[in-house]
Formats: sequence, structure tokens, C-alpha cells
Amino acid sequence: MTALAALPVLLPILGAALAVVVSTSVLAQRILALTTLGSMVVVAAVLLVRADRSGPVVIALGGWAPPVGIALVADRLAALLLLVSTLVALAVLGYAISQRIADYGRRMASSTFYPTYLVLSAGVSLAYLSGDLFTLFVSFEIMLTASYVLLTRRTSVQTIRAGMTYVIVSLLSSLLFLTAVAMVYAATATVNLADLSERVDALPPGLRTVLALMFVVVFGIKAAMVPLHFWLPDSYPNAPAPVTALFAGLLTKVSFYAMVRTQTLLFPHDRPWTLMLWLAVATMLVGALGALAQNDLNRLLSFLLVSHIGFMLFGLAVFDARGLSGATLYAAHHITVLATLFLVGGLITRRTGTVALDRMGGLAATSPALAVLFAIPALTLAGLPPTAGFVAKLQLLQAGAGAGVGPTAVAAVVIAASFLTLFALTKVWVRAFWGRARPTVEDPDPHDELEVGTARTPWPMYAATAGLVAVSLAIAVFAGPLSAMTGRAGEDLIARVPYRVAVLGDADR
Amino acid sequence: MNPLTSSPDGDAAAPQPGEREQTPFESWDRPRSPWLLPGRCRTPRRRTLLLEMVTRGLFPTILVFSIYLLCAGHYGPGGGFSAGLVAGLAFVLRYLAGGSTDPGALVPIRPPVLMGLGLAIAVGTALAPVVAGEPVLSSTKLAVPLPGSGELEVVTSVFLDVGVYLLIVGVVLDLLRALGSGIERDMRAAGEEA
Amino acid sequence: MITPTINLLMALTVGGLYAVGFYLLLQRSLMRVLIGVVVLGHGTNLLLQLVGGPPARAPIVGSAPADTFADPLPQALALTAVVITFALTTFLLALSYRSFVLLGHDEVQDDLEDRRIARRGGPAAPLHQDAGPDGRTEDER
Amino acid sequence: MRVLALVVAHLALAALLPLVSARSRRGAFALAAVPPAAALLWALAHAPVALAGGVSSTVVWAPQLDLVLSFRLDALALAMVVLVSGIGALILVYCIGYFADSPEAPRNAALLLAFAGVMLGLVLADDLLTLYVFWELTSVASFLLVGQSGETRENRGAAVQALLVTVFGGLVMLLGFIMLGEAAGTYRISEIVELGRAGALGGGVVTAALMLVLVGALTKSAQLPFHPWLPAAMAAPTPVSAYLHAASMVKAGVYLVARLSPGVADRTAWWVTVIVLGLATMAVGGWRAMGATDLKRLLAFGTVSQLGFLMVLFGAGTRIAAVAGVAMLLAHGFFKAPLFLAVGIVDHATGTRDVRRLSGVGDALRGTALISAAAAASMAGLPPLLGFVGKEAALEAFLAEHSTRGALVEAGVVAGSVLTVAYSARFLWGAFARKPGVPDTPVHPPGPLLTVPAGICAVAGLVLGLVPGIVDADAQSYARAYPAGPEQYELALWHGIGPPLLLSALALVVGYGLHRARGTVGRLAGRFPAALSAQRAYEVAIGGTERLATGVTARLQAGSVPAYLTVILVVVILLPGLATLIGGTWPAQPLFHAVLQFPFAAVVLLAALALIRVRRRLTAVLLVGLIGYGVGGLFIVDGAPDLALTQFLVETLSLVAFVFVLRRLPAHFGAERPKPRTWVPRAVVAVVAGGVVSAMAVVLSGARRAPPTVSAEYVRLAPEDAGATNVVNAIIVDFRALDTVGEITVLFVAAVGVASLVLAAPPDRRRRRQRDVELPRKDAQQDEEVVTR
Repeated sequence: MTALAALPVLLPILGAALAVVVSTSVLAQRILALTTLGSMVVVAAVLLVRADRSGPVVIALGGWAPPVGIALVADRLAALLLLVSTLVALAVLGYAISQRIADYGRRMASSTFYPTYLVLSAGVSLAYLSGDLFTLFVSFEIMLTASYVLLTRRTSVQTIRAGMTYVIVSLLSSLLFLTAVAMVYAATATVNLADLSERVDALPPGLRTVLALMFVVVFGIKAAMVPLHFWLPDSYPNAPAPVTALFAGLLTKVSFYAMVRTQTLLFPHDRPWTLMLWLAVATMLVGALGALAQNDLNRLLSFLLVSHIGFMLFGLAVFDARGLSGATLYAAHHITVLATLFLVGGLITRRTGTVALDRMGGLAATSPALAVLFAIPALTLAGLPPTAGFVAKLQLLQAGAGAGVGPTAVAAVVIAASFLTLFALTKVWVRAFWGRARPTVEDPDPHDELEVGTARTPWPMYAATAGLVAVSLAIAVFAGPLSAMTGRAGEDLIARVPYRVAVLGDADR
Repeated sequence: MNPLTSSPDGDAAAPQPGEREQTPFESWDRPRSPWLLPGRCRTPRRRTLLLEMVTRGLFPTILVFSIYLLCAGHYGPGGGFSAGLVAGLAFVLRYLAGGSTDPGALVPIRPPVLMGLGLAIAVGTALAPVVAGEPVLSSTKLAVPLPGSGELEVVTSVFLDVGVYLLIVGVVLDLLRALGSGIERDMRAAGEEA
Repeated sequence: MITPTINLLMALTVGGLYAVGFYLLLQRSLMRVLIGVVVLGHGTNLLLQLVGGPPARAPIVGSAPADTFADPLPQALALTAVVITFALTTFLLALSYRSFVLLGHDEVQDDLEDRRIARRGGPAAPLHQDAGPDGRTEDER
Repeated sequence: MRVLALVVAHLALAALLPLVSARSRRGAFALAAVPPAAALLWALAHAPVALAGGVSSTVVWAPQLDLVLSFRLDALALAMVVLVSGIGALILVYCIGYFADSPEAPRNAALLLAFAGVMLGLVLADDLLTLYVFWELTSVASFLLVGQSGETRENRGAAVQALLVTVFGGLVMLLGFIMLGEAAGTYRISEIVELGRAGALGGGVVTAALMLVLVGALTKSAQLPFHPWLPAAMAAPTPVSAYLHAASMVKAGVYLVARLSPGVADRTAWWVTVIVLGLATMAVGGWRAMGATDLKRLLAFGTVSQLGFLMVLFGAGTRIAAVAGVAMLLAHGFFKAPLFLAVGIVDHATGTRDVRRLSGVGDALRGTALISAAAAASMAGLPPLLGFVGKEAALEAFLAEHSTRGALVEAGVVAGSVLTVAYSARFLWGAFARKPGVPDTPVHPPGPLLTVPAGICAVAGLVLGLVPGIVDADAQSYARAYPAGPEQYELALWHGIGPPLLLSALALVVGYGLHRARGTVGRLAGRFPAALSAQRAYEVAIGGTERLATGVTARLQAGSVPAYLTVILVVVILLPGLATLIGGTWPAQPLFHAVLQFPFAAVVLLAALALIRVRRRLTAVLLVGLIGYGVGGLFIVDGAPDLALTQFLVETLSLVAFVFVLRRLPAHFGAERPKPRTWVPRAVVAVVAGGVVSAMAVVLSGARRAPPTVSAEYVRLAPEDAGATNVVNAIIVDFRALDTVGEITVLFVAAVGVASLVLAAPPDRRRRRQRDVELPRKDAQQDEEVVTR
């Protein structure tokens, strides 16, 4: 049982290594990838149950008690997001495999896709579980490097620009991250998070602010916080649907998670945290307005992604148990719904041959299944009841309304952003699903990996998407126990002590 | 812009569809031939005899040195990384001397597979203690009886170093395959002098 | 206890590396950006090592008394960082090569869709409007 | 629990209906009418309990969020259930005939039934959040029902408008609900109303919350200035209009006001807003109805007007007004629904709804004309119909106040009644009269499935008017929640000749006069000033939002990577940088620690500076290598041999890799020299950011208080426990081995990526996409300057 928390990290790395070794057999690769992610889901579920029942699951790697060794910590927050993330990764993998079979035939092996996909999952898991600042950096590098590879794989004249934007901005954020780690070590001589949370307290408040803001910038870039978000809508939309879905679902939320983890554990702020309130407002509005200006479906979704990061930032800014609970709940919902929408976007493009909304039309009549698959996550993202988006937003709004005038005013911005989200999604519905059916746009590049403009879509692609819709619905149905748990998670985060005790208290064992 | 390369969108100089890539790595499982022999080298104009001679002598020496670094890491500067990089540099040297026709014969195993094996060994080392009920990534000292007399004390974390070593060698070889042979292939395809 | 303070010379060196790295990062040539990343990486790794404290003996037990050792942890971290920076460098190198192969140059170009929206300056066709008779909006015509 | 089961039954059956539709489209509607009918019977069976105080049921969803599905059947809810489920069932029956075998049938059957379910949930909700859940669902259902297949522009526009306006209101209302719930400590409506009656809801927050809630109510019930969505929504099929936009959904706002008023109507902000907007809506709706030529639009404006009237009654906060409100609520349902259904019949039978083209239809469709006459009479307030009973009560309510407010409102109500009479007459005339100069419209006779449901509604209005005790029992039960006035009032047909009756008569006479003058009035009403048009305001608001979105996005999203990086660096300078300046103290700092640091630092810095100017790629790469070796040298000086060794090896390997790639790249960087206005700002940002980093490092390292205890542990543990004398190596392969695993994973995946990038199928084989034609390079350059300026 001691290895439990390490499995979500080590299994996929092992899987990736073996996937390269067996790269001549695509069947072996598929089985390897699916079993790895499947077992990760199981492990994550067990971790979540254990973390919720009996406190954070901590393992000291190598048997070295932290802060000497690296600790992996699965508390409620980490375990919940890990579970949702692995579920999404599994579903997206199913979609991708099915698409690859449809587009390539059954025999096309790849020495790139499966290993990289698994490495990415490993990086995500490690980021959630890491109890060590430097390991967090390493996990980000694992995750990001894998994402670079996935984004630039089989890149073409059209997509290379997006790849460059993404890689360059991410590299800057990585180097700033490393710089921040160096700064932290300079001031405290430790990189263990629990240890740090004690040592940072001893620093003068001014310097605590410096460090806190450094991490806000570092994670803000990767979480697409305005004004550090510009790279995202320029890069995500150009990747194949499963890749974009995976990125949109996981990467920004991992960064947001890292922001929550560091800010709550290391730098407790005022309640509310005014700077973050402003950043949340900017993120919500700039993202939502950006979405409204788009004609490209994937770009529109990307801007909505940015906008809804602002919702989570709002929860963080309130900086009390309810706010953090809301942010956690929102993150869990956001991971699912964004991945779903991008997968649906992929299905739409596959069917219509285009991402341009003004070249689509009449899909509700020609493809009712697609209409349903789009409508449910769209309503979820817009936060209309009784979806998961509504439940999460409700918690955020309650936290805001209960935290004074400033947060209440920002809650009004949340309302405005929700409205703009609905507006943008209505636009998609009206343009793509209603109106005259338009002729399918021919595949502009029949030789490339992606087949578009075809009515031939294998059912597992729909099934994987529907599976994600089901996850999202499950979040809504089980909102009771879930919100109770995120509530406890929020209290833990504010209290800080449970985490420290779980990591360092065990050292005396 | 280089006039010899394609137009901005890369349309020009297209090889015919169906043309196979000329990377020797695809034939990695064919019988291997000796390396750096006359006749299997690049165009004579670009041969550097001195480099070839030096390489023939240095290559095994460097490899041995890298093994030393691997073993010495626990007690002085060195370790899997440095050792792997040193070994990798030995292959680089060979590549520089022999050109792109050669690296297919460098190792009897494809570089990605080498990388995969290295990584698998490293992760295996991390997971193996779990079977024995120990924490993940923990290491113990093993006493290995030597055939002659006495025992060799081995810290299990050495296996991690071995994994690292293999992986790094694989990475360097893969870089040679891609940035070395791969680019040369592209240059030939574009009609540039390789 | 020694107070681990970075000396002025090293602060200047690190600052210089960062400034040059940042400057190169802001260029359009991907190769320059790449060089900027490498320079920044050197700066970061140096910084990471420096925060351990002023120069001291190599932390190899037995070679010197333990209290004269340099802080080993930042060294280990920096070592990891060096390797990671190397990995990223080679990747970006391959990316700039790919970019060159595809585009015939290695410049980081502006995003087309963003430019399109910037030029349009107003909303596309009203929400519920049909596109034109040829199935396209004025934007594309 | 039972309520939720009822709602779920509606939804579940709705989900299954497409299967039924596949066999029989008529059967689908017939089946769809069953759940609402069952709901009506259930409610009527519980009527005694409901009137005695109400019956509650609760299903816990997410208690942490106070998200509890709680329901309550009381007098007000009972009245609404009669409208929602009773009229709903009748309309679904009507649909059997209306849609017959049209291809639209399957969608409408499922959606109408689903709508009936969520509407039922809405009116039974006893919890603000429960109410909100169903509230927004009705908006979505309305969107889909108005939009239909979305093929015509009219449908799309109307659907979008209805959705955006009502969801906007709903979202604002949600914020109000939450503020209200947080302030009151409960989301239970009955408890909030109790608190309000007890005067325990104080504070500006509650008032602000209530105003936000009103926005929701006003949008949903199509009150000024949000009303235009309702006439636009007439694009929907007539049964949909009859059900959603006359009988049920649009009453949700009125219902919400009626729900909350007992607790909050004594607040000036509340009643002033409701009454003023209600009266204005009543007037504007009535006036616009006079100018309408489409029968459905005429009725829609009439509905707007009537909803304003209902708002006034429920917002007044007096017992008599409340009684009148319940009576009018029911009356409106029973006269407006049959009127719509009649229009549907006329439309079905003649193919038009235009009053200018219809002529002599009354003779051909006698039954329909009769039903319409009864319903329109109820609308106009003629005895012995329920509409008359309600209007009498309303007129009495404000007279009984004996106050200025009462007098003013009374005047408004009478004026509104005049208009109501006028457009009622106009409707009858427009639909059924034989008009001079217009040829008789050809008519296909409708089937009984169309006329019977309409007839039942109209008869119900008559019966309830003749036996007002039924409605009175319900209304009194509801009105008991209000503070008792000086007088008792019972609904009755005959209250004796008093001011209300005289005012009624006056309204009838003047209203009929207005109708006689319809030519002039119609012209005047049709010439509504465009500047005041709320429809125009909606279009401006929506268009403005889109323009704002594009404008903001065009300015921010430059598309240029250097610009993005500059922004990031500026944020670094402004946030942590500024914080360092404010919060940091500069420690006493030696110039150097070891002499050897000088030469290496000099090499590094000089090489770095040279890098900026260099134009040859190879030189640049060599300079980078020089920096790398210099840094390696510094590592040696600092006592990090492992690090130095790795640095040297890595640097060498990097150099080799660079040279490999440089083989194919041009020898020089781009030829153009950047202009000062491009590079100067960049240089400034870069230098300041570099300075910030080094300042931060100095300040933070000067602030360290605790010794590096962790590192001391490493030194202590390494030889014994990890079996290594090289502490750095022990950390790497043992203490922090996970980092190493992670690091080689990065290396692994990067190598995989390099191979995939370089060895991928040559791009030349791909055809370029047509849609993304490259911008000319020159263009891109110019744009870049715009951005950086």
C-alpha cells in the first residue's frame, strides 16, 4: 500500500518506456496505454477515498523522511483532481485510438504518440502529488515537454506557428519557475513544501509577497491568467482534437492547482486577496469577450477556457474555505467539460470539414447525436442548472457573496462572464446546428493525419465523448458528497496544518 | 534565405511519393558490418583520415572511461549522467568521423528501444523494492559473492544509474539519428551537398 | 553559520545572462530565441547553484571536513536543471529545423486569425443572420 | 419526493417520446398529455391540504451548497399548477390536431412535455435555488421551442433573443438569490417570507438583492424594458405560444413577485419598481396591441399588458390586490390560451393571421368565433366571466387603499383596462369580422381536436366566473400571507353598484370607442418612435457587445509572440519586481568571494554581450558554448565538480547538435536590421527584467535566517545510509531519485519529439490548405511594428 501514491507517476512512465520498446506492435501499444491509464484511474479513486476518509496519503520516497526525501502527497484536493484528470485522459485516449484506427487503419504504429501521451499523464500525476517544490518543477517539465511533442507532432505549415508560440512561452514560464525555485531556496534553504510553509512564515512579509507574486506569474502563464494568457488561443486550436482536449482539460488546471497549492500552503493571503480579485475579473472578461469575437470554433472554445480560469481564480481570491472549495469543484468540472467540448469540436470538424462557424450549418438536423453531445457540455460550461457547471459556480458565488462587498462585486462579473459564455455558445449553436445545412468542406489536406469532412466517424469516438459527458453529469448528480469533500479540502487548505502534519509529522514515525 | 532550399511553403524539391526514407536505422536488424572501413565511408573528398584514425583508437577507450564514471559516481564526480554523456560523445565522435552512412551499425539495437529500456530499468528499480515490502525508490546494499573470493558490495541505486546511463546513450544516438542522419537525408533530398 | 549571500560580481553575471537571454527571447528569429533560452538556462542554473552559498569545498565526504562543504542540494537541483535545459534545447533546435524545412525560414510569425479579427474591427454577421448567397460571409469574400 | 417524481416522470417520458413518435406522431402527443393531466389530478387531490397551509417535500442534493430541492404545494402553487398542467394537458391534446403528421411533431412533443415538467417544478419550488434550476430550464426549453429547426432567420432571431434576455435576467436573479440567501441564512422561500414578515430581513444588501431578483422577474414576464422578446417569440408554432408565452412560462416572473411579495412588498424599492414598471408595461403593451396587424402579435402585446397588470396587483402588497391577482392570474390563463388556440385554428383554416386579409371567418368558423368571443369578453372584463370578477377586485383593491398611491394606480389600471377592452374588440373584429372591401377568406374546417381544448378553456373561464367561490377559496388562502387590511373582500359576481363597477363600465365604453376609432389609433400605434423602441435597444446592446468583444480582442490579442513575451516580462517587472523594491532590504554584500570568479564572469558576460550584436549563426552558437563553459568554470570555483562535469559534457553535446542543424540553416540571421523603436523598448524590458531577477536573488538570499539543515542531513546520511561519499550523487540517485527519474523522462520524451520532428514525413508531400493563405511577410513585419510601438 505504501507504493499507492507513487503508482500514478511511475506506471505511466514505465508504460511509456515499454511503449517505445514494443513500438513495432500497435496493438501492444494500445493495450499498454489503455491498461496503464485504466489502472491509474483505479489508483486515483482509491487514493481519493483514502485521502477523504483518513487524511492525506503520504509516501516518503526511498524511505527518506521528508524534507530529506521527496514526499508524494495525495490530499483531497490532489486526489480529486487526479481522479478527474486520469478519467479525462483515459476517455481522450479512447477517442484518439479510435480516430487513429479510422484515419490510419489498424496497423499504423507510432513511436511517438503513445509514449508521449503516457509521459504527459505521468507529468500531470506528479504535479498533483508532488510535495516538493523542485519535484513540482520537474513534473511541469515532464508534462510540458510531452505537450510540446504532442503539439508539434506531424506539424505542418499551418500548425508550426502555433507550436512555436506554445513552446517559446512555455519555456519562458519554465525558466521563470526555476528562477522562483532558486529564489525560494535562497531565502529558506529547503524545497519541501511542508517544510517551506513553516520557513516562509519566518520571512519578512515584504519578501513573502515577492515570492508569492513570482509564483503567481509562473503559474499564471501556464494557467492562462490574463494578461499572461495570449499564447493559449493562438496555440491550442491548431492541434488535433484529442491533443487540444487533453491540453485544455488538464494543463491549465494543473497550473491552477499548483497556484492554489503554493499560495495556500506557503503564502496565506488577506481575505479577500485583492490583487487576485482584479486578475480574476480581467481573466473572466477578456476571455469571454475574446470568445465572442471568434469565428473559429476551437478558438472560441479556447477563449472560453481562459474566461473560466478566471472563475477559479475568483475562488482562490476569496481565499476562504468556501472559495477554495468552489475553485476545486470548478476545476474538476472544468477539466471534464473543456475536454468534452474540444472533442465535440473535433467531431464537428470531422463532419463538416471546417472549424469556421460561418461555413457550418444545419447540424442539428443532419447529426442529432452531435447536437446532443454539444448541447449538454455547452449548457454545463455556461453554468446553467442543473449541470456541474452550475453547482460549481453556485459555490463560488456563495463564497463571494459571503465575503464582503468586493467579492460580491466580482460575483457580479462572474454573472456577466457566464452570460457572455452563453452568448458565445449560442452563437455556435445558431451558426453550426441551426440554419441551412451547408455542403461539407473538402479535406484540404487528404495526406495528413487528420481526416476531415467525412461522415465516417467510428462510434467509439462518440462513445468516448459521451463518456466524458457522463462524467460531467455524474459531478452534478453527486454534487452533494463532492461538495462536502471539496468543502473539507478547502478547510484543509486554509488551515495548512493538516498538510504539514501529514508530511512532516510522519517523519517522527 | 537559402536559395537552394524550398520555397517558403516547402513545396519544391518533393521526392516522389512512396519513396522510402533512406535512414539506415530502419534496417537495424540486418547483419551489421564493421565500421569505419574503406568503401563504406562518405565521399573521399570529405573524409578526414586523421579523425578516423583517432576515433578508432579513442572510441573503446572512451567507452571504458564512461563505465568507470558510472561506477565511480558514488564516491567521486561522475554517475550515470556524466557516464552516459561521455559514452554518447564517443558515438558522436564516431559519427563525425564516419558520416551518416555509418550510425546504422553503431549499436545492435535501435536508439528509441535503448532509451525505452533505460527508462524501464530506472522505473523498475524504483518499483522493485515494493515487491519486497520496501518503500518505492528505496535502495539497499546487496552483497554479491564473487566467483574468486570475497564479496562485492553493490548499492541497488546503482541500477538506477545504469538505467540513466542506457537512456542517455540512447538519447544521444537518437539525436544522431535525427539531427545527424535525418538532416543529411533532408539535405540530399533537397539537392544540397551533404 | 555562514550567511549565504550572492556576491555583487555573481549578481551582475546572473543579471547579465538573464537580460541578454530575455532580449534574445524577444526576437523573431527562432534560432535567436533558442539561443536566448540557452543563455537564460545558463543564468538560471548558475543562480540555482549560487543560492547554495559562496564557494566552498566539493561535498564529497572524506575529502574535507563536513563544515567546509558547499551546499550539495542546490548542486543536485542544478544538475537536474542542466539536463532538463539540455533536453529542451535540443527539442527547440529540432523545432526550428522543422520550421525552416516547412517555411523556408525560422521566424516566429504572427497569428493569422488574430490579425484577421484585428482587421475586421467589428463583429461578423449578426448572430442569427444567414451567410450570403454563396454560403460565405462578407469576411471571406 | 412525490413532486420530484412527477417532474422526473415528465422528463423521462419526454426522453422516450421520440421512440413513440417514430411509430405514431399523434400518439406521441396523446401520451405526452398524460403526465400533465396526472399532475393536475394530483394537485387537485391535495387541494384541501394546500389551501389549509401547504404541503412540503424535500430532496437533498448538495447540502454543503444549500442546494436542496424543496417543493411546496400551497394556494398560489395550486393556481399555477392548474395553469401549467391543466392548460398544458389541453394544449398537448390540441397539438394532436395541430401538428398532425408534420415532421415538426416529434421534437415539439418531447420538448413541450419536458417544458411542462420543468415548469411544474418551477411553480412548486419552495427554495430559491430549486426555483432557479427550473427557471433556467424553462428558458432553454423556450429557446428550442421558439427556434424549432432553426431554418428561418425569424425563428433563430426570436429564439436567441428570448434566451439571451431571459437568461440574462435569470443570472442576475441568481446573484440576487444568493445575496438574499446568504443574508437571510436560508434559501427556503417560505422561511425567507416569514423572516420578511417578521421584519427580520434588514439592510441594504437585502434591498440590493431584491432588485436583482426583480430583474429576473421582469425579464421573464416580459416587462418594460425587456418585453420585446415576447412578441418576437410569436415565431414559434401557435400551441407553443399559447402554452409558454401566454399560459405558463411568462407568468413565472409574476409568480416570483407573488411568492416574495408577502415578505417584502412593504419595501418602497420593491413596490415602486414593480408597480411603476407594471403600469408602464400595461400601457405600452396595450397601446402596441392596437397597432398590431398579426393576430398573434396582437395577443402577445396583450399578454405583455396583462402581465404588467398582474405585476401591479402582486406588487401592491395588499390583501385585496392579492386576491385580485390570483383571480386575474387564472383568468388570464383561461382566456389567453383559448385565444391563441383560436388564432391557431384560424391560421390552420385560412393560412393567414393578418387582420387585413381575414374577412368573414366568423361565419365559417362559428364555434371558434364563439369560443373566442367568450374568451375575449373575459379579457375585456365583461360579466359573468372570471376576467370580470378579477377586474372588479382589482379596481376595489386600489380604491380601498384610500391613499394617493391607490388613486394613482387606480387611474393607471383603468387606463390599462380601456386599452384592454379596445384590443379585445380589435381581436374579435380582426379575426372574425367581415371587412368591407376584403374578400371572404377561404376556410378549411378544423377538426374537433382543435376546437374542443380551446372550448374547455373558455368554458372554464365562464364556470369559474359563475361560481367565484372556487377561485375565492384559493385566493383568500394565498392572501392571508399579507397584512390584513381594514376591509374584507370576497370574489363575487355582484358587489352592488359601486365605484369599481362604474369604472369598469367607463373602461368598456371608452375602450369600445377606441376600437371604433381603430383607423386613427392603429396608425398612431403603428408609428411607434424608433428611438424609444425597446427592440432597438436590445439590438444595440447585443451588437454593441459584439463590437466591444471584437474591439477588445483585436487590441489585446496581437498574435505576435515577442509582444506576448514582452507582456509577461513586464508583469514580472511590475508584480514581483515592484514588490522587491518595496519590501526588500539590500543586504551587505561582498564584491566577490573568490578571485577566480573574475575571469570566468568576464568571459560569460563578454560572450553574452557579444551575442546581441552577432549576425553569423555559427558565431552565435560558439559564443553560447563559451558562456556554457564559463558557467562550468564558475561551478568548479564554487565547489561543484559534478555539476561542472555535466555542464561541460552537455555543453559539448549541445554544440554538436547546434552544428548539425546549422548545416542546413542560412549562415546569417535575417538581413534586416531592427529599427530603434523596435529594439529599444525590448532592450529596456529585458535589462530591467534581468535586473529584477538579480536584485530579487540578492535580497532573498540576504534574508535567509535558518541554516540549511536539510543539506546537513544529506551530508550526515550519505556515507552510511546511502552508501555514497559523493553527496551530490547520493542526492541524485537516492535521496531525490524521483527527480532523476523525472529528468530522464523529460530527456526521453524530448528525444522522441526531436525524432518525430526531424524524421516526420517530409512536408513537401503535403498539399497546402487553401483557407490559410499566408500573409505576405512584409505585411507581418509592419504589423509587428504596430504592436511594439
